[in-house]
Amino acid sequence: MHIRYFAWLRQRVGVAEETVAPPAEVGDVAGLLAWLKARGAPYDTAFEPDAAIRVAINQVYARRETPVHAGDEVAFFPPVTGG
Amino acid sequence: MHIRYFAWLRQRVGVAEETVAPPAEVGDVAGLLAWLKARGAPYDTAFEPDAAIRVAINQVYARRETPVHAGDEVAFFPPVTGG
Amino acid sequence: MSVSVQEADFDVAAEIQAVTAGRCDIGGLAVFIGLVRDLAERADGDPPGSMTLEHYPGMTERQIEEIEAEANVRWPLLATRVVHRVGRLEPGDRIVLVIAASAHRAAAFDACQFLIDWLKTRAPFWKLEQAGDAPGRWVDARASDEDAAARWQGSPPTAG
Amino acid sequence: MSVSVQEADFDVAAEIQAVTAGRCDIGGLAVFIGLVRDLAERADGDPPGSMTLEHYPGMTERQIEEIEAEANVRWPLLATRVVHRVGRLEPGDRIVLVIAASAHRAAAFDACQFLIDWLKTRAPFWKLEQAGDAPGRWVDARASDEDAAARWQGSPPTAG
Repeated sequence: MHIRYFAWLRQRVGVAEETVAPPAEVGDVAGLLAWLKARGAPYDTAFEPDAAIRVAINQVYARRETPVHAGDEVAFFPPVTGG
Repeated sequence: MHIRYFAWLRQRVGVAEETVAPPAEVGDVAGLLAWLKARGAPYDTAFEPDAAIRVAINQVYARRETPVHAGDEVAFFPPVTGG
Repeated sequence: MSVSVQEADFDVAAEIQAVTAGRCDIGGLAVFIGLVRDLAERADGDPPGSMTLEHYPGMTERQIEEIEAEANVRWPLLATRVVHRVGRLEPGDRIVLVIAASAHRAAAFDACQFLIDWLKTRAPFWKLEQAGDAPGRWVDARASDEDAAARWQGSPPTAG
Repeated sequence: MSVSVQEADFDVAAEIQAVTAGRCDIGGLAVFIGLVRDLAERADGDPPGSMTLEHYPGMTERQIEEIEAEANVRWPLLATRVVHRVGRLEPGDRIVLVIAASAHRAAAFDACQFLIDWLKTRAPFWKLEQAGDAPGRWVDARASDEDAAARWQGSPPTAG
């Protein structure tokens, strides 16, 4: 599973992308977030406030309950500010 | 008093502008229109339908009851269709 | 605020440049360009129609200036620009350009739409459509234009 | 329908020309240009601020294409075009161009405003403001942008 971070979330995490292999019981976005936070610093505090974290799976907006799979590209980022 | 006509009203009247000297009792736009029509063809039928005839006095929109004076430029024209 | 009524075509890029040059306070620029459409009622085989725009020199500029002044009262605008062509135009030609600039996009959009809506019902222009050698047909005023102009709250009733 | 995300500036006249060339069915073209404003909170004497636009390559284009497709479902459009810049921009620079063309102006205006409103809340761009050597400040999403996007009836709730 490939994870991407953008804007201030990228700065907090310290990398723009990484490949991870969460255990099989990580089945959705909420589970993936919990698993990432459990890895400790900087992940444990990077995703605050939770309501500000958007997620996309394979470049399509997703929700906390959207399933995630091994080959997915999962992106986390703050609310968008283009235009 | 200088009168100007535009668009199909100009075509009906047959001139783009003319100078007229209505009698003193012609005091407003309605009176001027009645006096013009009383001159006979082509004026008698040119201003139909009355509701379609707009008027401006000295290049400012006016109404049937707006006063007219000897030195005025009075313009008659159909509803505008620019843009 | 600036108005031009002219036979010549306008240069959209140059007009935008004139509005924005040397300033950093404009966040949004709304631009409207009106174009001559091919005659809707033309039958197959009819020659393409041209259009001739007549206007009332002097009153036209004055009316558009008043419309621009009204827009500047209603919205916090940083610049407005109106260019309207007259004379003979062919299908695909540009007729009118409206630019409204503001710090934020909502005011720019609203003012731009207000300017063209009011121009269409108040500025003394008249369109004559002609196809080939046929006598011209004066375009009728459209109720939809009156409706568009009337939806701007506080607009006075149509003159005349 | 056409989208470009690029570092280079765009040529407004060329973009308009590409939309209108060779056709006579467009009656109204609504254009929006977004520009970099000078930092609002900058104190006198502070250096002018620059802005860096980050985006999510691939998803950005895909989101904008979906927004364009939605606009084409909602309005009878003849063409739409979106160009959005990324990378470092200075005050006064152009950020975004939106063009919507239709037979009549109301659809062109509505679609153009819809495109920029939805782009602002759905396309994955992020603005970093920087003044001189100070650490950058990520621009906050604005509630007014959410409100602008939400007023388009039938818009789905904000993703995420």
